[in-house]
Amino acid sequence: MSDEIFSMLRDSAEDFLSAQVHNDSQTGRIGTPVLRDRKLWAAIAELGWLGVALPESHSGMGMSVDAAAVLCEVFGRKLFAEPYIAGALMPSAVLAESTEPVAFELAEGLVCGNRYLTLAWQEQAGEADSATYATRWDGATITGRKRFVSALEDDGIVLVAAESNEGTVIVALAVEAAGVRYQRLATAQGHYADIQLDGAVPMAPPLLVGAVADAAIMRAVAWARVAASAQLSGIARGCLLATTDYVSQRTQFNRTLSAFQSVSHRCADMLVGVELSDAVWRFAAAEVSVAKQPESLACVYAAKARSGDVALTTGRTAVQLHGAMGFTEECAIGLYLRAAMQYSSWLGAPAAMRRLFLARSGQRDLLMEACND
Amino acid sequence: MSDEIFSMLRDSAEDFLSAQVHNDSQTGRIGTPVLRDRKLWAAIAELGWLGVALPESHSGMGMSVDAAAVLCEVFGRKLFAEPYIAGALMPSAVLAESTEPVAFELAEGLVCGNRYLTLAWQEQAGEADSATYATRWDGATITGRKRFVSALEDDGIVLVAAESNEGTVIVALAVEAAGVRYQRLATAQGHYADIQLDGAVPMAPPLLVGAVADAAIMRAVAWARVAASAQLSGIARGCLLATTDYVSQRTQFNRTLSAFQSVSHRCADMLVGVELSDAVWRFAAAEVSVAKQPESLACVYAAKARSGDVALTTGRTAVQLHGAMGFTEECAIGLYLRAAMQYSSWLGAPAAMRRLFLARSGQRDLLMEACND
Amino acid sequence: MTDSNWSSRHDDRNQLSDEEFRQQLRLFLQANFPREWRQDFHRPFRRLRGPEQKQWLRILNDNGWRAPAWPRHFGGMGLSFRKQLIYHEELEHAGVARVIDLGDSQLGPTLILLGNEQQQQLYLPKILNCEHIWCQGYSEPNAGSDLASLRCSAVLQGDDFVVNGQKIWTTHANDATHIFTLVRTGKFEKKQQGISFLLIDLNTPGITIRPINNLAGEDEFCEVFFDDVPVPKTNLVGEIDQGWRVAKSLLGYERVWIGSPALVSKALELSRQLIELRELDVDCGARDRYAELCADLHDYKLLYTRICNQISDSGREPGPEVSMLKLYASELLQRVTEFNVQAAAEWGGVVGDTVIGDTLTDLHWQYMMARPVTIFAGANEVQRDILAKAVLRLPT
Amino acid sequence: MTDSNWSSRHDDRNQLSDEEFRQQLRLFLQANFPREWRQDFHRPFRRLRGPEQKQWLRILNDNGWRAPAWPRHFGGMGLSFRKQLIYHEELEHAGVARVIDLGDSQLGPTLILLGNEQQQQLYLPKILNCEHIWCQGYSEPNAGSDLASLRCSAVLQGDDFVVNGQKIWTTHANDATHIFTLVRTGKFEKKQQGISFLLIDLNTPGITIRPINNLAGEDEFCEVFFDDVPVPKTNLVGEIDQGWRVAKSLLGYERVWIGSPALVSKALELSRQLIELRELDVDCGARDRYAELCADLHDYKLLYTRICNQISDSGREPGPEVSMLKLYASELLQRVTEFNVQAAAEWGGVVGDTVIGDTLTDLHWQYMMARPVTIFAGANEVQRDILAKAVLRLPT
Repeated sequence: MSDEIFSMLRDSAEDFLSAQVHNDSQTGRIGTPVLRDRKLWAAIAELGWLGVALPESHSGMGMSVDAAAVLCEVFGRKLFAEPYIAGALMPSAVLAESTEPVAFELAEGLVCGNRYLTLAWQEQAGEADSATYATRWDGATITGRKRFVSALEDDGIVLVAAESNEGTVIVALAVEAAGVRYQRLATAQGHYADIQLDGAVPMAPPLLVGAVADAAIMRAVAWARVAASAQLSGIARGCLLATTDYVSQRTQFNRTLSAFQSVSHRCADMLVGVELSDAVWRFAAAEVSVAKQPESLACVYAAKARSGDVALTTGRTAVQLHGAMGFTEECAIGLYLRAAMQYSSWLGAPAAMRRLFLARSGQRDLLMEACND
Repeated sequence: MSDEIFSMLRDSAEDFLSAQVHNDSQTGRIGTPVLRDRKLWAAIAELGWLGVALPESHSGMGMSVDAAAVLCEVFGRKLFAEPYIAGALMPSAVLAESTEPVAFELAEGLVCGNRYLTLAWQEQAGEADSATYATRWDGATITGRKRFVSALEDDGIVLVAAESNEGTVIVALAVEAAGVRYQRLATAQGHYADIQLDGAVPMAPPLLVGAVADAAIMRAVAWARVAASAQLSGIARGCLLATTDYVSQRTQFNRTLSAFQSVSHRCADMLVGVELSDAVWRFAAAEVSVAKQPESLACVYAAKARSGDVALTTGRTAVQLHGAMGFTEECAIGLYLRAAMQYSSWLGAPAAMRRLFLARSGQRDLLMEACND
Repeated sequence: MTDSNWSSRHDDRNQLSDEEFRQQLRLFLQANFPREWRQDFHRPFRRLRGPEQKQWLRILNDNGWRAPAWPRHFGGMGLSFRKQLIYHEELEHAGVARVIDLGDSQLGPTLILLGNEQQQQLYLPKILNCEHIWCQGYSEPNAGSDLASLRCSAVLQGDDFVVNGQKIWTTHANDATHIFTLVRTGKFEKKQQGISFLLIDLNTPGITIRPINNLAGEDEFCEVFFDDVPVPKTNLVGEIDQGWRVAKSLLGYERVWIGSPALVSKALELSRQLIELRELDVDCGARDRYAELCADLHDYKLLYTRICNQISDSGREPGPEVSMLKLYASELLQRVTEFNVQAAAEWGGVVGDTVIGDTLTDLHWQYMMARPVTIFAGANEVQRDILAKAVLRLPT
Repeated sequence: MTDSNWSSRHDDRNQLSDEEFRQQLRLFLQANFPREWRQDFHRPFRRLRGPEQKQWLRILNDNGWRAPAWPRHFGGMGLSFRKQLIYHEELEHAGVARVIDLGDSQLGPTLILLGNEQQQQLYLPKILNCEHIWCQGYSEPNAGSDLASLRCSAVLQGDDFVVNGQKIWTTHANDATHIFTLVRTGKFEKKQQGISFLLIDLNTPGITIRPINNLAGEDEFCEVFFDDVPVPKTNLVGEIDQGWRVAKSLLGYERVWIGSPALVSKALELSRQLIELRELDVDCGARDRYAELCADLHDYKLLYTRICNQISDSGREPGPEVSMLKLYASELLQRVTEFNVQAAAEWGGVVGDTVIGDTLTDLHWQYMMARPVTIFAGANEVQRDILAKAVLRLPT
């Protein structure tokens, strides 16, 4: 993907979001699960963003996850709250692999913004990488429990991964179908749904069956991790910018706050963190967009770990440097921290990601092989 | 033990060491194992310090490890390099339990400063707490390997722990005896000896046999940990004092170094570390001196972990705050860091100590039991 | 002060041995503190407010357990500092929810030390019986850590001061009946001078209170606006223009109480619960991180106890070394709450209540409630400056 | 500059593709770099000195692999910045011991940029053939991070400058034949002015060199004393009193090279070896700490590459953002060496050589050698100031 197209995407996202996003709408929502803002969702459908990662055969723009990640970085900076990754990118990774009629139909609906999709694969906390499911598909109905599902709308469609006699299947299920119950927990910008399926009947035969279904889910998770890394990196950068603005203006003890090394040096450390985070997600996005098995790439896990850590650290430091003001709900700075909590925990917290990073990197890559020859 | 006696001990140690210790003698020794300075060793024997922890029945002063720890704290601050813990305190813990004639004879020699003792129990790195030994006592001779033995003199005596048919035994062995070979590795202020025993014949029948031998070794290790914690705490405090002196005098960019928060705030953090370290070793010393099974006390491991961490951190920060000067061998500040490396690694590094702390604390102690009632 | 109203209604518990005292209080709390107000995994740092706070303080008052630090002839318990420590330990131990009772902890001691007899007789009994609830008006939008820059003014006109200006971060002003303030009454070269300590009835016309929601979703902080508010000049405590010293005398004690290890204990109790719920006992990496926090608390408790004992033994006011307590306890609390969020994996992203296993918790709440502790009562940056200057004596 | 002496003796390797270039260099190093000088677990940051350094630099020179950044018509390789990166990567990859070759890396580029033709003809060839070995005389006892405070003076008397004063932290002065210095030639309001860049032959009478042992046991730093040392005025580089700009122009590149991830890679290789030797693979706690360091290096390499590529693509000199590189790489290096000492348990207390399993190592050496990287080339405190001021544009 050329840098020029990325620049255009970024610029248009910045323009659009600067006009659209108002932080006020995110304050005072503590404990309240948030759904899509359908006007905003329609607007970004209009801009073509929802189909970025779908092939043209599936009504998409035929770009890849790296383009989506460019958007997500801007989303992070601007605190854009729509569930783009869970509600567009992850379903895209699944639909793109299916040639069932319903897949084309859903893809079109996804791109147009009139079908609200999400992917439900995870069943236990900390197990986003588990490829085995207690949820069962018996050939006609589906039964089990899915957790930490984002972007679930009451009139939406959930793509559910389940075990069957032919291995993993992915089926498309209307949320309104009989046998579907759910509860939502609030996150900073959305929710985690806990879904109980009890003999629910899907819209059509499975979209994917067997190894191809497993591969699609692993790809969806890897894509989502890279995009979430970009978003976290954007969150951290937006947070740093807001903080440097603040400490450049606020005065205490007759000096600008930034004149104190206890402030300026922490800003410098935040900068280093943000730049590290930025370097690693961009690299991972480029690698993942051309990889057959993106889940095997160590850089994906490194990106998720780094960006999660950096966004949290930056958010906390920023709250501290804003003083008492930083602790108020009216000050946007806390929204960055809260968003960081959401995206750093979803899809794997930093320590867990570093373990997978180490496992995937085979360690040797990191070391120099000079001593062998 | 009364605070007054401790004050007297501390004052006399400060007076004596201020006159005796010259840091110059510790520079330029890299890679050279150091033995006792026999003049200094005789001098502290004269002061009665070597027998502090021995009962009066064994020619000692009948005090306990808390008195020894008070001395060790001063040793740390003053960079006193004699192997007091390994060469006096640990052998005391063993000899005190033995009523064999040789034990009284050795205790007297230890106290007078004309017998150079040490304890050899550990066989593997990181296993100072292992109570099983590959070294064998067959009733007449001893065979095996001991590692990380400090305070070993060529004409000294080593108390060796070994397995026998009656369980653990401790025998006294002349270093000059046939079948004893050893190599020394340099540490900051002394050495680690690696001892090979091949059918060596001890001076007398075992000092201790069975459970009482195991208990004596565990007590010796616990005592040594507390004393080493005190010494590390002293090292850290001495290092902090030298650093605050330096940064109060040195000028850069037309300001005293301490006027920069990047300097002063780190000094504040060092202070907090030193005071934590001080609080925990003093508590542990008091507890251990009255405990039957000091190795069961969580505070012993907490003290060793904290003091090791703090001494290392303080040493590193101090080197940094001394600038280029801090990196020279002529500047005493590096000696604190090096001493911290020795005493933090000997008897268990901080991370390992924290694991034992957690295991010993049974966790519940740390939590409040309010929810149970 | 020999008026019979002021005589003590209860036994002098300061005469008890430490152990007896501890036992009596423990039994009292078991019998009297409502179970539903206990701190728990859902609200490990629970605070009582409004009517609940009043109800509980009155129970304490009726049973002679109120105002531990006040002398007995003012209606307090007259406890030694060591017994005050035990008092706080036992409240923590029993999981008693905290109260922000500034009448007891701040205004009372100030009036006892520096108020006149009239002020003492007027205000102290009403603090004890909760007729008056006090809040503190110190900080202003441009006078936070740099408190001496405050500008809210009081100008004497006849028998009244007329107060104009704004206070901010006034905790629970929306529950209070009165506010004690620092106001500017004069301009001097040293900005710490010209500040006075003034008592204000919140019912006076011209006062507006606006609550501010915080990141944890609570409206505990308020802005208080003063628009030509008349305050009788008899409400001045201490000398005019000397209010800085009045306020400063209490700062050391405030840092000692903020330095209490109680909140950390509560947060770490939640850590342990999360480790069990998520079966992380077998995860040596998580255990190492937990062990570090446990060791930090263990060691800190020893330091805290030692410094408190030194204050107690010396009979002097807390010195600058108590900044260590505020500093370390607040940062450790944050580290523990961060561990909890990480240990909870995806649940760490939930904003609000969640049930893990069968345990109701709110990880976002504990995380956010731990944020301001490094800011309030002197930001930690200021505490480090104090340690460098006043303890280590580093030149600036 | 068309003199045939200056013509290139070797092929223009800048014309090769990156991959061909890499392969050629790799083969050359395999064939020519003496195995016994490789960096290893004993000396992961090994440096060559004295005769060994000369021998190796001459091998490079004879084969056209010397002075990668110099233009070809000055006898260098004329490599693009990108190929210079590959050059350094391959040396690191092959475990080639580092050399402190300030003639190549610092004086050469300075003379090429700002020296006159006579200076270029006199000095550059002798740098290449190692007839001259240069050291750098910038720091003084009271001018470290605050370099512009330097006081070593040069006063023009007839055709000579007469130099008096002291330099310190002059690396390998005891191996060198010449020193390039910053000296004070004038007093101005701005202390950066009045500094000149002067070349001095160390054989001149009046010069005393005293090596200083460092914490790792090496005598690489020296003090250099100047007592009425005459220096021909033709040895002045650039304008008089304008030496600060001469020196400054190279600082950015210095920070890029100091920021190289190579040392961290070497230290982390030792970590891995220690983990294997001590069988810590199964210790999840140790593995978590190791994983963090590995991820730090992984991510840092990406940042380093990106910033280097930006410099390369833009063709501009490195900006203040390279302070990030120096800062992060140096602190990461320290963290890795600290991990190694901890992972070695009791062996971490050994000062000097030790054999663990069958591996010869020296944990104290690697730990101590990692200390000064946060101090030299601008202490990290100064780097943070630079980032705050020049990158984040924070007002002071």
